[in-house]
Amino acid sequence: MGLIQIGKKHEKDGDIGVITLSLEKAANWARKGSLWPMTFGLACCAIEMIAAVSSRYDVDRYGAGVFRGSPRQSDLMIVAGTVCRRMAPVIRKIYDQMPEPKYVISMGSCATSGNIYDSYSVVQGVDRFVPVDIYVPGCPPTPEALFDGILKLQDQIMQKRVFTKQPEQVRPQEKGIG
Amino acid sequence: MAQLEDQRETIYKVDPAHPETKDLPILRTEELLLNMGPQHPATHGVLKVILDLEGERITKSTVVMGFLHRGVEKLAEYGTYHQFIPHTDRLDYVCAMYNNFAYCRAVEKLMNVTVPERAEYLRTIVAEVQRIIGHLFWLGTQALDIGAMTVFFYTFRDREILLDWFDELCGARLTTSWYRIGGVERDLTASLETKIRDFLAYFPPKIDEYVVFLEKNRIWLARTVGVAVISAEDALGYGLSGPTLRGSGVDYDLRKYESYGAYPKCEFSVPVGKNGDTYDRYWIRIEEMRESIKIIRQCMDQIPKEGPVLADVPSVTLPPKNRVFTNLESMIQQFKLFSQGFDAPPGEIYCGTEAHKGELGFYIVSTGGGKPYRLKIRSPSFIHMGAFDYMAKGYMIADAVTIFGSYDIVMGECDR
Amino acid sequence: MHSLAEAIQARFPDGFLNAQEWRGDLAVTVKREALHEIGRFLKDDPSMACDYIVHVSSVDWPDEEERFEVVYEIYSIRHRHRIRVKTRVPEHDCYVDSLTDIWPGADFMEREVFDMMGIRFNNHPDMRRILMPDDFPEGYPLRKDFPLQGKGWRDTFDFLNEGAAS
Amino acid sequence: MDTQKQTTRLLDAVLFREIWKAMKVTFKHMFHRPMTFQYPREKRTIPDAHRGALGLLRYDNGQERCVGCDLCEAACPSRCIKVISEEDKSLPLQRYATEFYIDITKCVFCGYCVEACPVNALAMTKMYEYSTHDKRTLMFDKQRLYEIGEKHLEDAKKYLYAHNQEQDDEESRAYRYHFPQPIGKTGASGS
Amino acid sequence: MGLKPVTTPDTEAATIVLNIDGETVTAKEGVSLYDVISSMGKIVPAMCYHYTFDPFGSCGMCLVLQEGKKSPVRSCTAKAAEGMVIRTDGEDLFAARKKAVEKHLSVHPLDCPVCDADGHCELQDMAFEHQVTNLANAKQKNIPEDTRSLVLDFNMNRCIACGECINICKDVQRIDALQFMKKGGFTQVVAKGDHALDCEFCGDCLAVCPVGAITNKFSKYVYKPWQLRKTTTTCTYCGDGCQMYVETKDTEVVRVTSPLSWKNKWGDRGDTVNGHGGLCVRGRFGFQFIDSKDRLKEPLVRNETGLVPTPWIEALDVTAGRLKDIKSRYGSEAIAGLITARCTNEELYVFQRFMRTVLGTNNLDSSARYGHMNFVRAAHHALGINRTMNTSADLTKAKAVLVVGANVTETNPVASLRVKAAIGTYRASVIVVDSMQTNLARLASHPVMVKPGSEGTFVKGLVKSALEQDLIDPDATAQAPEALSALKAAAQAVSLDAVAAETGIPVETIQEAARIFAEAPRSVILCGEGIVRQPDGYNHTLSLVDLAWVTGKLNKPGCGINTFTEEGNEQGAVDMGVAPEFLPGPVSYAQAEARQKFSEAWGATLPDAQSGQSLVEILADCRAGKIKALYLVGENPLGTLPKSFGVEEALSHLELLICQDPFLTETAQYAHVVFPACTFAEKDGTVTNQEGMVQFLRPALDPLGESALDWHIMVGLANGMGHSLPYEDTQDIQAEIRKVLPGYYNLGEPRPVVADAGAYLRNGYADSVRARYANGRTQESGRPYGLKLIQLIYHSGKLSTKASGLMDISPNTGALRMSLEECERLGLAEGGRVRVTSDQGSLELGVQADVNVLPGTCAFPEHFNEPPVKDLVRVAVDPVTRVPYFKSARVTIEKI
Repeated sequence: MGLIQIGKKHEKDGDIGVITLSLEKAANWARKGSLWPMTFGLACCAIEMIAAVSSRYDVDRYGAGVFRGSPRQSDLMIVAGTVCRRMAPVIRKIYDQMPEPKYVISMGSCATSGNIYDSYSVVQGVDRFVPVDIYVPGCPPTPEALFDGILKLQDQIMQKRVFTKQPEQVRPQEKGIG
Repeated sequence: MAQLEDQRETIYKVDPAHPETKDLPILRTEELLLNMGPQHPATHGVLKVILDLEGERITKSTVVMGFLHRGVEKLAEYGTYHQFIPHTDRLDYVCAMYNNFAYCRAVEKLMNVTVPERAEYLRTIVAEVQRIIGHLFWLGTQALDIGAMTVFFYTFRDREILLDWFDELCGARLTTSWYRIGGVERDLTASLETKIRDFLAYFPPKIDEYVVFLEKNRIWLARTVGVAVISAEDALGYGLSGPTLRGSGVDYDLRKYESYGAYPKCEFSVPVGKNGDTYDRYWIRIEEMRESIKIIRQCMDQIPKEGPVLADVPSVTLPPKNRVFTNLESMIQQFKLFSQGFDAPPGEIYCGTEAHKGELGFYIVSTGGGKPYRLKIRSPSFIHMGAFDYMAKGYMIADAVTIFGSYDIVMGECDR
Repeated sequence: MHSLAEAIQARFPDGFLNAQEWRGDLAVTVKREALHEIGRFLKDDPSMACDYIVHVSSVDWPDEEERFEVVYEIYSIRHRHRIRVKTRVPEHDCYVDSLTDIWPGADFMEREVFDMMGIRFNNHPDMRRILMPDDFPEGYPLRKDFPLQGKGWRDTFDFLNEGAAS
Repeated sequence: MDTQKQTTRLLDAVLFREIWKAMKVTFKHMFHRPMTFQYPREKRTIPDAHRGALGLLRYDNGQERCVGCDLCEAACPSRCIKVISEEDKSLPLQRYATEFYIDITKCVFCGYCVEACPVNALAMTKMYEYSTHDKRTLMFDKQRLYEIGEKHLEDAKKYLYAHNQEQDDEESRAYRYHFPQPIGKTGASGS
Repeated sequence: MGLKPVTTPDTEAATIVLNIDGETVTAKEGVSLYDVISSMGKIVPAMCYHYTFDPFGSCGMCLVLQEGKKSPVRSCTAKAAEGMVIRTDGEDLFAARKKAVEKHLSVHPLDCPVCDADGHCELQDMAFEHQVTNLANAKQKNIPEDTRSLVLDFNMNRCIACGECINICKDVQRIDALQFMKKGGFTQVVAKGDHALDCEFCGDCLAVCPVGAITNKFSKYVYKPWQLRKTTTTCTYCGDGCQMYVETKDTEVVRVTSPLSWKNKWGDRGDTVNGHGGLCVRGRFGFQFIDSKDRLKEPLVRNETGLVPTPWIEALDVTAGRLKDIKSRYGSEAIAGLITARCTNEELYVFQRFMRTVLGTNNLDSSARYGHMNFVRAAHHALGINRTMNTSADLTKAKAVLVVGANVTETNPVASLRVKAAIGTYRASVIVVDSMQTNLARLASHPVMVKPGSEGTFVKGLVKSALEQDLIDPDATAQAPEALSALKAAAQAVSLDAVAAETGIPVETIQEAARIFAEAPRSVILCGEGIVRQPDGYNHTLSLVDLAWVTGKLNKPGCGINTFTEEGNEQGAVDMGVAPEFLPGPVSYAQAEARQKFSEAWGATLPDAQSGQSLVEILADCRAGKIKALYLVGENPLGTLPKSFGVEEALSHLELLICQDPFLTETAQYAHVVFPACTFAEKDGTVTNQEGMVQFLRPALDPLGESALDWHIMVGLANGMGHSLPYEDTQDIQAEIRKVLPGYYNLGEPRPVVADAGAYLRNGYADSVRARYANGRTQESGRPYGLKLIQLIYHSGKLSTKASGLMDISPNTGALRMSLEECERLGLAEGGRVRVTSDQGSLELGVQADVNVLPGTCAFPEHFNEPPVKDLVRVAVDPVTRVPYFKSARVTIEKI
C-alpha cells in the first residue's frame, strides 16, 4: 500500500519524487506510512474510531490500520474519549511504555478539554499529562475528521528531523477558557 | 534422595479436610490472580476485572469499574432538563437515540406532557432503527471478540447506512440529541423516508447473511452454547433486563409491559430464550432485529401523514423559530426556556424504557424549578455487571470476554 | 391509598410511615428498622412477589434532620406492579440494612449508593467504593455540599512526577 | 431423531458445510462495488443537517446579526460559549457582541445555541477538517467565527433551513432584529 | 390615585373576619385585600404591588373573585371588609389574569434579546406562567429612549405603567422625582418637569422596575442575569451597613443590587421598620473603584529612583527588617499605626494585636477618632455603653425625633429613610436642628435652622428650656436628685435669650421643641457630624445625655441617643479596641483585669498601661521626631487633615512610612513601602454597623493582581519580625474574637444595650456639669461667614472619588457652595469667582448656588482636595477625647 503511494505522488507528499528522497525523508516516510495505533477507546469516540477501521472508511489505507493491543508494539496513541480521574494514571503509564518515536492524537472534545464534563472526576484535557501532537475536534469526530487528523500528523512527521538534533518542541500553551 | 522425599512431602500432602484421600497424592494447587484491563482489547471500553483462577477456571471475579465515571448524575443537577439531553447521548454512545427517548419519556412523565401522534411514530421508528444499530454493533464486536472477524465488517457496513441516515436526520452519527421533551426536533423528509424504506427491503437478507456466518459455526457454538447460564429467577434477582433477561425465559419487555410510543399499535413478538446461555442471548438479538424491521415497517405504514412533531405546551416546549422572530410571547417563551428552563412540579418519578441493552430508567426527583434535584440513571450495563461474578464462576478465562459481550455493556452508561 | 400500600401498612403498622402516589408511581416510606423485613415480605409474599429489583438510589436533603433518603424500586413480573420503598437516614448514623440477601442485584447498586452518597449498608458482602477509586479522599460526590468541580483533584497529577523521573 | 437429520449432521461435520456456506457469502462480495471510499480524494456527501463547526452570520448588507443577547451562552450545555456585549459606541442604543468566543474543544455539537439564537446569527456548517496541533486555534473568536460563517455561508443557510430555524422564503430572509429606535427628536440630548 | 388603606401600622383598627379560599382569616379593617391574602402565604400575581408603598392598582393582575360580584376585583385596591368571601384561584381567574398579561404584552416591544431585564423580568415570568401564545394585534410604541439622565436610561417602550418607580420614589424615598406624563399617545414615566432626572439617584426605581424600562447606564447591555455571580455582602461606604448583592462577571463587578426588588414584593407595611432593602447612590453606583485601573497591584518599595515594584517576599522582608531595626534602636514607642475603619472587624482586631504584641506599642488609632470617638467616649463615660442605643426599628416607630447636626440624607442616606418612614408612615414630629437646609429639614415638622456651629448651644437651650418648663421626668431624676439640682444650678448660666441670639432661633421655637421632645411617648435623639465633629463635640454629646435624662428618655423603650458613623466599621474599630484608650470590648486600656485577660490570650505582655498616643499626638510626635515608623492601613492623613496641621512635615521626619492601601494615595507617595490592599469586595469577614449589628462581608472577587488582604499582610509582617500570629483564615480570627469577646458575633440582631447613667450621675457629675454649661461659646474673629466642609450624598470620604460612576454623577466642581441670596447679595452670577480668606490663608475659587446652604454659610465638599479648601481650616483638638476638629472655619468672602 505504501509503495503505491510513492509512485502516485500523493498530494500530501509534496513535490519530491522517489528518487530525490533523502535518507531522512525515507525514514520519515517509513514512519508515517506505518503508524500503528494503539486501541485506546475510552468512550464515544472509540466507536467512531472502530468505525474508521471498518470497511467503509478503512484506516488501513494510511498504514494506520494495525491496531495493537500492546503499547510496546505501537507508535500512535489515539486517545478517544473522556479521560477520567481513574484512567489518567493508566494512560500515562501506557504512554510511557510506548517506544519512541511516539505520537498522540487527542480525538474529540473530551480528550482535548474534558468537554461537557466539567465535573469532579474528569481530567480537563489529556494534554495536561501527555504531550499531544494533533487535536481532532468533534463530539465525536466523524471518521473523516480522524483521518484528517492522521493526515496532518503524517505531514508533521514528514517535517521532523530524524538524524540531526532537533530543537525542543514547543508545546502549545494550555489556553484556559477565557 | 532424602531431599527428593522432602520435596515430595511439600508437593504431595494430605488434605486434612478429606482424610479419605490420604492415600492419594494431591497436586499442590494455588489460586492465580489475573488482572484484565483496564486497557484491554476485549473489554469493550475501560474496565478491569480481577479474576481468581484455578487453572483456567474462574473461581471469583472482581469487577473494577469507574474508569469512565464522568459524574453525569451530578452534572444533571447543574443544568436544565433540556440541557441534559446531550448528556444522555453520551451515556450509551452506541445507542444515543434510545437514551434520548428514555430520558425524554421520563421528563414527559414528570411534566405530564403528551406527545403528538406523529411524533410518537417517529420516535418509535427511530428508536427501532437505533436498536438495529445497537444490535449490529454488538454482533460485530462480539463476533470479533470470539474470533469471527468477518461479521464485524459486515455489520459495520450495514450500520454505516443507518448512521448516514441519522446524520441526515439530525446532523450527527452518534450523539444525536434528536429527541426533545414533548416530541422530536425535526420531521422526516421525503428522502429520509425513501431511504428508510429502501433499508427495510435491503436489511432482512443481510441478517440471514450474518446468521450464515455464525449459526452453524462450530467455534461460535462451542464458545456460546452453555456458557454463562443463568436461571430466570437469578436473572430477576440480579435485576438483569433486556435480551440478557429474556435469554433466561422471562418475557419482560417494557415495550409490551408499559406500551409507550407507537408500540401498542404495532404487532411484534418478544423473542424469549430457553437456556439462559450466551447463545440464546445472541439468538434473541438476531430475532429482535427482525422484529424491529417489522415494527418500523408497520410504523411507516401507519404514521399520520401530517401533524406536529413537537407538542405545543408553551410552558415546556420551544416555540417554532419563525414565531420567535415576530411574537413577543414566543420570544419570551424561548428566552425563559433556554435561560431558566421550565418549571417542573415538585415530585418524583421513575420511568423505564426498553433500550436495546435492557431497561434504561430515569429516576428524577424535582423540587420545582428548572433543574432536577436528583437524577438517577438506572443503566442496564451497570446492573448487568453486578451479575458478572455469579455468571462467570466456573467458566474459563476465555469465556470472560464472551460473558461481557453477552451483556452488551457500554462503559459510558455503566460508569456514568 | 393504593392497595399495595395498604397491605404493607396492615402487615407492618410500626414500620410504615406513609405512601404517596404521583404520576402513577407508588412510593412507600418506611422506617429504616423495618426496611429489611418489608423487603423480605415484598419478595416472598405471593400477593407481592416483587422478584425484580429495578434500582437502588439515594437522595440528599441537607436541610432536613434525617438527611439521606435511600430509595429501592422493585417490580413484580407476575403482578406487573412497581413499588418504590424509601427510607430516611440521619447523617450521623448513616446505616441501612442491606437487601443483598433478598435481591442479589442490590449488591452493586448499594455499593454505588455508598460510593456516591456515603450511606453504609449493614450485612453487605463487599462494602467498597465502586466508581470512585478506593482511596478517594474527598468525600461523596453526589452529596449536595460536594462541589461539582471536586475538591481540587482535577489539576494535580501525582503520578506525573513518577513519569517525569523516568 | 430421524436418520436423515443425523446424516445431514454427519455430512455437515465432515464436509465443513457451514464454512463453505459462509465462504459463498464472502465470495459474493468480490463482485460488489467496494464500500471503502478514498477519503482525502473522495468525500462523503455531508447532509445539510450535519452539525459541524459553528459560524456567525451577517445580514446580506454585511451587518452583524448577533445582538449579543447571550442566550446561546445560557443554552449551551457545556458552557463553551462566551459572549461579551456592550452598547455600540457608534450607534447608541444598539447592543452588539464585542467579543464572542466558542471553545470548540468543549463544544458538544448539539446545536442548542443555534436553536436558541433569536436572530439566527449562529449556524452550524459542514466544516470538520480543522484538526490541528495547536489547541489555541480551537478557541474560535469572533473574527474566526465570522470567517467560518462567510466561507460556509451556503452550508450555514442550508443548515438553518434543514433544522427549521429559518424558512427558505423571502419573509424569513428579510427578518432582522429591530433595535429600539435610536435617539429621537425629543430628549435627544443625552449626556 | 392610589388607595391608602393602611398608612400607620400602629393605629388601632377594628378586627374583621373574612373567608379566603375556604379559610377563615382575621385582619385589620381597612387593610388591602391583597395584604390579607399574602399574609396567609398565598401568592396572587401582581406587577404593580410592592409592600413598601400603598397599593396602586394599575397592572390588573391581582384579580380575585368576591362572592356576590360578577366580575373579578383587583385585590390590591380593594379593602378587606367583614364577611367577605374570596376565591383566589381557578380557571376563570387564570383566564382573566392571562387577559391582563396579554394586554401588557400587546404593546410591548420584541426587546428581550437586548433588554437588560431579560431573565429578571416580571412580564416575562407572567407571560410564561400564564402560557400566553398567539397574540393578535401587537402594537409597537416607538418611543425614543430617554438617555438624558446621568445614571438611568428610560426606555418607555418597555414600560408597563405599573408606577412602582414613581410610588417608591414618593412613598419611601420621599423625593418624588418621577411622574407619569402623557406623551406621544402613551403614558410615560419622566422626571418631574420632563427634564433630565436630577435626584439622589438611589436607584430604587431601577430596583423595583419589573421590566427593563429603567436601565442602569453603567451596566447597560453588558450582562444578562444568568451570567452574573451574586455575592451577598455588606456595603462599607457608611455605617448603615446595607446588605447588598455584588454581581460579578468573571473578574469585574457588573452591578450592585439589593434585597429591594420587584421579586421581593410581599410583605407587610409594618415590615419596613427593618428597612426596605434598598441602597443609596453610593452603594448602588459607586462600585467601580473595586476594579479601578488605579488599584495597586503589587508591593512598592522605595529606592533611590522612587517607589519600585517589588515581590511580596522581599517587600515584607525589607519592611519587617526595618521595623525590627527601629524597634531595637528607638524602642517600641517610636512606632505608631493608624488604620481605617473601612476594614473588617477581624482586620482591626489583628491590627491592634499586631501593634500591641508584635511591635509592642500602644500608639495606634483608627479613623473613628475623627468624630465617632466623641460619642463613644461620652456614652462610655456617662452611660456605660459604647454605641448608639436604638435599632432602626426604634427610629421608625419614634413619635418624636430630634435630629441635631446630622445631615442624615447626605451622610447616611438609608438611615435617613427610617426618619422619613417615621414622618410618613408613623406621623412622627421631627425636629431638625442644623445649619444647612437639609433634605430632612424640608420634610420635618419642625425645621430649626441654626447659625453655623451653634448646634451645641441649641442643645443647651433645650436642656434649659426643659428645666424651665418643668418637663422633668420625675421617675428618671428621682435616682439622682443631687445631680438634678446640680444641673439646674449649672443651667442658670444659660440664658434662653442668649441661646436665641447665638443660634438665631426664637425662644418660643426652642420651648416648643423641648416640649415636643419631652412629651412624645417615644423620642429619639439623632446626632451626627454637626455635633461630634464640631468643637466641643464631647461636651455637646453629654448635654444631649442631660436632655434625655431629665426628660426621662434615657431608659424608656424606643427612646435613646444615637449617632451616625461616616465609615462602614467605625463602631467595629471601637469594639475591637483600635484606640490607645481601649482594649477590645471595648474596655478601658488601663483596666488591670482586662489587661491580664488579653495578655494571657495573646501570650504577650501589653505595652504600659499609661502609654499610648492617639491620632493627633502620633502626628505631633512624628513632627517632633519621637516616632520614627508609622504604619498606615488605608489611612491618608495627608489627604484628610488641613495643611496647617503639619502632616507633611510629620511624614518627612519618619524613617519608615508603611502605607497599605488599595490606591496610591497622597500619603502613600511619601511612603517607603506601599502594600497593595484589597477592597471590601474581595474581603471575607464581618463589619459592625452603627446599630451594633455584626454583618458579613463575603468575597465577590479574587484579590486583584497581587493585592492581599490586610490581615494577611499583618500576619506576614509579624512572621518577618519573628512573631507568629496564629491565623490561617478568617475563621481563626473569628474564633479568637469569639473567645475573648463572647457574644460579639450577634449576627443579624444587634445586641441590646442598657444605658445606665446611675454611676455617672452620682460620681462627679455635679462638678463637671457646671463647667460644661458655664463654658460660654468663644466668640469667633470678625469673619462673617461660616465655612463648612460638608459631606455629599454621592460621596463617602475620599474612597468614592475613585468610583467613576459617582464622579460622573457628582464631579468636583471646585466651587464654593453658597445660598442663592448670598450669591445675589455679593452680585455673583453662576461661574463667578470669590476669594475666601480665613486666618489660615486665602484661596480663590468659583461659586455655585446651592439651595441647601443657608445665608451666612458657605460650604465645600470635604471629599475633594482641589482646590485645597480644607487648608483654610485650623485644627482644634478636643481636650478630652483628642478628636481633631477641622470641618468648619470662619471666613470672609470677597468677590473678584
